[in-house]
Amino acid sequence: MEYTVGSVAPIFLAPVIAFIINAFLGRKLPRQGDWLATLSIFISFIFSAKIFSDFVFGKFATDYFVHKTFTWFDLSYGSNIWKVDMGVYIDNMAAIMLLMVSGVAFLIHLFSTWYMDHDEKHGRFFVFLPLFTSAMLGLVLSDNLFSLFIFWEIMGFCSYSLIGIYNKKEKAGDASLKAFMTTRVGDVFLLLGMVAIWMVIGSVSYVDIYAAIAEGKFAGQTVIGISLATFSGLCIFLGGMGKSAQFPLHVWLPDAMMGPTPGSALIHAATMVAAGVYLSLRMYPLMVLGDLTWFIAVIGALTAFIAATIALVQSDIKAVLAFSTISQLGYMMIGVGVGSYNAAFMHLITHAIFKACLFLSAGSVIHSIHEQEMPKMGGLRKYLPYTHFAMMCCTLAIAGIPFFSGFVSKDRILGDALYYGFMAGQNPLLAIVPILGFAGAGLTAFYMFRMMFLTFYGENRMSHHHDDHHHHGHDDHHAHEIHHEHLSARQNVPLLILSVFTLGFWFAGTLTGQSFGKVFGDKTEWFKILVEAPKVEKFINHSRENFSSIDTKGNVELPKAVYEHQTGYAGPNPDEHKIHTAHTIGAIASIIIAFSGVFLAFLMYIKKSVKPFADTFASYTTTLKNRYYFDNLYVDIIIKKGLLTLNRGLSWFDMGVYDRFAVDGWATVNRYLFRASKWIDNVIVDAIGVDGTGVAVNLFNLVLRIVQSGKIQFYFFVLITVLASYIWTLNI
Amino acid sequence: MNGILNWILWLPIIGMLGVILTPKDQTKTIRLVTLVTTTATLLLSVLLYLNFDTTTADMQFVVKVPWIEQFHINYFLGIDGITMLMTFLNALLFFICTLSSWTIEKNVKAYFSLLLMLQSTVFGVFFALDFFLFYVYWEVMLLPMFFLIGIWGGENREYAAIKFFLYTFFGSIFMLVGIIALYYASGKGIDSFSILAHQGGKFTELTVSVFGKTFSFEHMFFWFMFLGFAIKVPVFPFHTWLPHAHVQAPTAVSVILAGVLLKMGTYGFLRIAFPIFPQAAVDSADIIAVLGLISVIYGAFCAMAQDDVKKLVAYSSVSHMGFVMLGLAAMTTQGMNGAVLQMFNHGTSTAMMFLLIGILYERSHHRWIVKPDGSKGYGGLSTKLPKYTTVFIIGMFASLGLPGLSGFISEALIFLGIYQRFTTITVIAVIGLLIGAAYLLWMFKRMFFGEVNPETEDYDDMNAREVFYMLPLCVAVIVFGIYPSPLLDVMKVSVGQLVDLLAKF
Amino acid sequence: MMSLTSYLLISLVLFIVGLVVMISRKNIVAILLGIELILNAASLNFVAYSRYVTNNLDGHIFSLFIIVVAAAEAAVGLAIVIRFFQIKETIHIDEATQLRN
Amino acid sequence: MIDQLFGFLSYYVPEIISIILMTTLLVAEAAVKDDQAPRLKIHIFTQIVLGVVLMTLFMNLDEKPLHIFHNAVTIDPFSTLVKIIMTLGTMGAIFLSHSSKDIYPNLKSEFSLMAVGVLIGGMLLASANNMLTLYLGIETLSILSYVLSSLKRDDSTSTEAGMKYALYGGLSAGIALFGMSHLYGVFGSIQFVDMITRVQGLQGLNLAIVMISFVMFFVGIGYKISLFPFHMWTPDVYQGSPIPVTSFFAIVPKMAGLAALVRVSFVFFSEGSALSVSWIGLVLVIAAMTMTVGNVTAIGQTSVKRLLAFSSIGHVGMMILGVVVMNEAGVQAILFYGLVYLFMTLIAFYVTSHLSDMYGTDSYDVFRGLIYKHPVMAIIMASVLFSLAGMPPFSGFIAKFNIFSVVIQKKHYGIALVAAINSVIGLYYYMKLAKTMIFSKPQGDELVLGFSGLNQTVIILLFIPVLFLGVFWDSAMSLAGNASIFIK
Repeated sequence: MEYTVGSVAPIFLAPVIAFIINAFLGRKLPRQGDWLATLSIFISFIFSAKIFSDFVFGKFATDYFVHKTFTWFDLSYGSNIWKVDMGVYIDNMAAIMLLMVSGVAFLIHLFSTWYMDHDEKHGRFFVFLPLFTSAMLGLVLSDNLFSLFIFWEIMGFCSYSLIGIYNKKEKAGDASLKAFMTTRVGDVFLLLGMVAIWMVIGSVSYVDIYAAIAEGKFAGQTVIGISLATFSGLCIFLGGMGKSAQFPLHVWLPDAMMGPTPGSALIHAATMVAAGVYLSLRMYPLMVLGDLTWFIAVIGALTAFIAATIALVQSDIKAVLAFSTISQLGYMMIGVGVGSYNAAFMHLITHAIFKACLFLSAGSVIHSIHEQEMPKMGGLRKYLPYTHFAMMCCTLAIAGIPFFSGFVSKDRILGDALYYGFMAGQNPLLAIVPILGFAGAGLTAFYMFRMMFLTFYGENRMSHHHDDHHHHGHDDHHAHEIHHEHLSARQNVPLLILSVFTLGFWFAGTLTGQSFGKVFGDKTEWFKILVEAPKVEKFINHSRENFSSIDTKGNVELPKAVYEHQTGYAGPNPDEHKIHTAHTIGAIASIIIAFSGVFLAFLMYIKKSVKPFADTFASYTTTLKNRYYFDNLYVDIIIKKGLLTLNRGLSWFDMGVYDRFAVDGWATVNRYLFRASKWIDNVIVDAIGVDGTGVAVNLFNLVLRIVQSGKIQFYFFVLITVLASYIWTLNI
Repeated sequence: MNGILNWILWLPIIGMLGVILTPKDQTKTIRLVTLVTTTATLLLSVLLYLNFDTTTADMQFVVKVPWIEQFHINYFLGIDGITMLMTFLNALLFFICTLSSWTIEKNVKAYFSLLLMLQSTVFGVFFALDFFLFYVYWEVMLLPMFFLIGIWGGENREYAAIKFFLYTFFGSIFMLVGIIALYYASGKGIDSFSILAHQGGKFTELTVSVFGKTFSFEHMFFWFMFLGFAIKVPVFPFHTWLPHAHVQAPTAVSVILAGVLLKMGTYGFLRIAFPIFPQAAVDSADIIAVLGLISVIYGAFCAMAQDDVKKLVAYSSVSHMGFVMLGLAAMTTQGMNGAVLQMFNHGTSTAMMFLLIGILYERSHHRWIVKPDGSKGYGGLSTKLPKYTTVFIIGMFASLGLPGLSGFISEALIFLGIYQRFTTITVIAVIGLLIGAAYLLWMFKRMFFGEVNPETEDYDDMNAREVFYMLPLCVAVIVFGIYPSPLLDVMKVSVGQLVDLLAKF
Repeated sequence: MMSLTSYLLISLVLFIVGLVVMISRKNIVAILLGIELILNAASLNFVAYSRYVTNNLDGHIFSLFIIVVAAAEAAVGLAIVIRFFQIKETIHIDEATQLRN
Repeated sequence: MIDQLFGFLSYYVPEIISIILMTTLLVAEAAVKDDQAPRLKIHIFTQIVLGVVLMTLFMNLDEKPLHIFHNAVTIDPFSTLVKIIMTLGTMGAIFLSHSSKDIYPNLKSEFSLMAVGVLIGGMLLASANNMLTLYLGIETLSILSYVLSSLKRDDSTSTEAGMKYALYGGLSAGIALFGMSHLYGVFGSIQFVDMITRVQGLQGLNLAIVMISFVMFFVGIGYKISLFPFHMWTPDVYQGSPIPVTSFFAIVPKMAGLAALVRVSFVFFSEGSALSVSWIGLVLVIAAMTMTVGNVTAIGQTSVKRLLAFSSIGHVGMMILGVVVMNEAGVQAILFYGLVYLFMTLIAFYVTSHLSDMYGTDSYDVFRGLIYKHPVMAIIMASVLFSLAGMPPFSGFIAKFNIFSVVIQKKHYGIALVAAINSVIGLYYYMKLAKTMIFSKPQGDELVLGFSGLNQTVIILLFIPVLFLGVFWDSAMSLAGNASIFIK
């Protein structure tokens, strides 16, 4: 299988070109160039599909990868060689990722062309959207941490611009600033970890890092006391936490809905938040080596649970989705942590699809009725049938109902978590991972269906308050909206396409996702077979080749289609039986939990037989509504009280103290001397009228002026005494 | 090709004479003469770049004329990779500053003649390979700066001008002592004032006695030189002249000050302090690194507290130059290259920031993000001034080191370099990156987002002239961010030579 | 029989007396006299040395010159003192403190 | 014998011409007592004759060093160059006096008379080769200086200045004389040539006596060039006397005294002499103190005249660093410094005098916004101030550079540092003046009148060397270099 620049570069370059064209002459193009952006994404989708088919249908080889490099810049001089290589690294994971990203992004673009119509920011939106996508595609393609970091940051910039696109809103500014800075906290650590690896290993290419792990180059290396693997792994994971909104750094994501909804869809589903998980998966061997998996698992569990609880009480439909995203990302991290590598990755993909669909549906709802507050919706299913259908599929998926993708992926994660927490002989405290996981699953089912019921079911609560909150939400106007949306294919086609892929068997090959009840047999569990934690040994003395040379790595024999579970590096090869029981228990448990969650929601919001939380646990719900006061902690306390006070203090010290007293202190010293000596002698008054350079000079000056009193005989006296002292000092 | 340095060096002086000879009232002619001169200089420096041989670390385009027989002082010019970049930067910035000074109305004649004189002296500092010549240019450069700040500056300009002048003079007088001491230490050979002749650690075992105490010659005079250069950079304890000078100086002068003049300090380390006293440099690397680190963090913190945009950017240059010092202290290939690259990139990005602030100042006549009375100085500018906002975003993200823009590569290289030597310092220095993003974005948010401030209603967007002179900088920032090789290839050999030298000690 | 030492002693006494006068006396004319004393001490030295130590005429010539110069100096000095008196109506030295920083 | 004497006279032409000039002036001045018309003629005549003196001096410049009049007087390039500097200074001062209002019109030619007299004394001092000529030189210098400083008869300060000068000068001259007498006793001769030979073999009591009495002797010279702590008369006298007199004092007596100091210290403390070590230590301390006191006190001044006076003290402190090193390079540095300092001081005093004539005071305020009133004057003055502060590309920097280089060559790093700090302090107050001239707005918008034509040309002519010697100082250095060679 031969890859040339021509077959890979368009994936990344086509959107970039669209970005450049739109940025410079977007205003002159018809429809401000949105078709161009969409087209460019479609091109990269085509090329990604090519690669995907090569990898997936072509050869079921887990260890097949393509790695090609070129020199970006070169600091070599004389005998001293040091150059920075960029390159492309495509393996199964990358191929799947490419297809997902480009496909979802394409649909989102398509949807946006409808959504952003008649929006004042239409043009600008379609400047940043393709750049965003291209950055994500570049990130997936890139073969080393350095270029990954570059695209990573560019994505940060794009999210900054998309979130803050409605620049008239003060809150948009706050949100974009918050998003950039919070992720930046992770990013600097990522940079640090990357630098550490680079300087010890000599390269940050995945291939070389895997090789180094295999050769044990990390052994004995320490950074400020910590072992290198732990340090760099932790730093890199912190980067991932920032980008994919893990627990302490999750605050930015809910605010990210200040931007247009398709933008949020892109951020939440396909691109930005996926990057963190993708990075953690790529660096999985390093995490294992650095013994960080338990940490990742715990962080993931906390995120999953906390976000789910917050989502319970949100009234804004996008806020619910935002927190559900955080929660789902938490599940992915659990997956990474407990070593169910491919389940985590599968959840990344499935989540991307149904979350994109959810956001787009929410978008179509919002755009149709110009309302985000769920209490003011209700009974929309007869107005928005397609939207209702798509959103229902996705909700079933995310809630973990069997036959839907979410069940497949999440359930495997939970099963492994169960094994990891209880049976793998780990630290008993780690039992919280599955506990929180299952609890979160239940909550997910509950709040998602709460959202569904509030939005689409019950009686329509719109007409009552159309005057107070939003400008134009009247019924007639709204009816016209509905009418309008029936016609628009660009609104509904993406939703329907996406909702098709919320079915489980696309990914699992089996209906339930568990090994029983197969419909297509083992061989179609392509996902489980293709994606596995990289076996680092095979990278030892792998020689990189340039784009020009012929790729000889294409070993095309089919792998033995044995079903073996890959728990990565967690525990010395775990025995099948336990795992299987764990999975069975997990499956049953999660089904029960999911359905009970759905049932509870049904009781609360359809039957109205149980009072909603908001009434029963009022005191807790305030805490939840305020999102556990994290934003207040960060913004009000740490930044406003801590950082800004420190800065003000420092700058006051700099100009007010250091500069004033140490550098040109004579000015103030003069003033004091002046006050002190008014009453002494007008001589001294003269002396102080002066500004000298420095305190010493001043005092000296003072003395001189007393001496220079104009009394001639005093001069004589000085002369003679000095003369005497000379003679005396000559000590003959 | 050999005389080209002479041309670049003296063309501004010729232009200055031209300006002086034009009558006072024909301001348009004066501006044109200046513009023509700076353009010609820019073209010449491009020509220089095209003819530059990147394979050798030796001095190129050398000009050498005996000047003072008794002290073997020569008029000795030449450039290597490092100075090539600085030359280009200098020519570019002065060309841009001429355009940005188009609106100066007060004493146009004097202003432009001083500006041209300044350009010539800065070229002189970078070209001079003779210590005496170097010192003369180093000092003469103060005079036009003094007057430019003092006459065309803000309300507190005299204080700022005097402070700048005294501070620098204080440093350079110690440098003079060091220079003469070197001259006699190296013996009255031929060219014993030539900088190159001293390089290579020739003074490691000499000692000197001052007030009865004995010091190592190399260490003592390294610190003398250090004082001179560190004040120029400025490194932490000597930085307080910078905010005053920047806030008071007119736009073009701040651009030059931040863009080129600060680089003279770090250039001094690269060309003089390190190669001549390698032993002392290696011994005191950690002190330099710590000072650089303090400048990075301290500058960033102070910048975050500022309500005056220009002061904010001034402190940010303290922080960014701190990165350069870190890179120098690393004394590794990556660190040194990163430092030199950062010198160039900081030159372009900070120049952008100061120019933009100047453009805004011409409309608003104040620079407050938050006015002393607590009201917003600006707000909603992005709605009012789209072009301006775009350029501002480019400049801002370039200077906070966004990948794809020029600042990132140099900072990454510096981190790579410094990590090999001072791991802990690297770990702390990332705070600088973090805060560096914070204060800029916070400033941006306060100035550009939100409802349009009624005061800014009548501002008009950048006009053609302003766009025209911002364009080269934007291009430079983006192109060198994506493809830095044109810069790195020029300097890496010269830098590498220095790294090899330092590695020996 | 007078020896060199006694001459030197006398001249030293004269010298010191002159100094004391210049420092202590408040009358400007007296201070001028103090100068004369010092000069005379010096010229006495010269003569004594040339008589006892170096048998050449240099000392004598020198002392002659001293006398002449001292006269000139005294003349100028007195003239200035007179101007001072005409302006200030006093020759008390402490009146001369107009010049100071 | 006699013809040899006449042969010697041919070397002594400049002095003779000056003496003739002085006497003629005496007569002429007496002749034209009342009417003002001929004073211009007298003035021009004086300048012309001084020009002739200058020419003859230049002709002497490349003479071999030799002693004339029985070793009483030395004619060598060193003394000749010093004389040239002094003559130029005198010419400048006389020109200034003619235009200055600070000197009563009917005393202008008296001023020229006295100035020429002081010049003669200075010439005597510069080429004195025995203690007698040296003493005569000092006294000729001093006595006439007393008169000059009290030239404003009706002004109490001027008179007071003269009186103080007289008393202080008398005292220090007396002490110096007392010291000389003992030196004569020890060495048995007043000829320096004999002393050089005999100083080597000194020990015991003689050494002690010589040291003590040399210090006394040193007072006589030290007060003339106002070294610390014999400088205290300087500010008062400078403030009291008219500005032309001040400018004259700042140049001529200082150069003469420096010449004498150089010669004497070379006589007594040539390398390896028994005394040189302690002597160098002493002069180092004195130099450091002098420059520091001068500069630090100058900071405080509000009157520009006083400021220049104190700064001149500071510069002398710099110059005598050239004495410390006791070699030809040092002397060369001193000579170059003197040459440069001459021009700078003259210009500075010109501008000050003109402004104080116009506004009646010489405080900073009269310099306020000078750039708007008279650009040429302001620019030149500012350049001169920076040159005095030792900024390139002006010659002041080169002078400073030479001093630094000779000091550092001798590895006196400590004193070099002191000098460095001092030049920073110096820069501070010079810059304050420059700032006042250029940055601040003028109070009135009236232009500076009467400072055009001749005055401007003169100032520009004086400014040319200040600029030129800063860039192309090779020739001047070699000139000073030749002049620094003279017989021990």
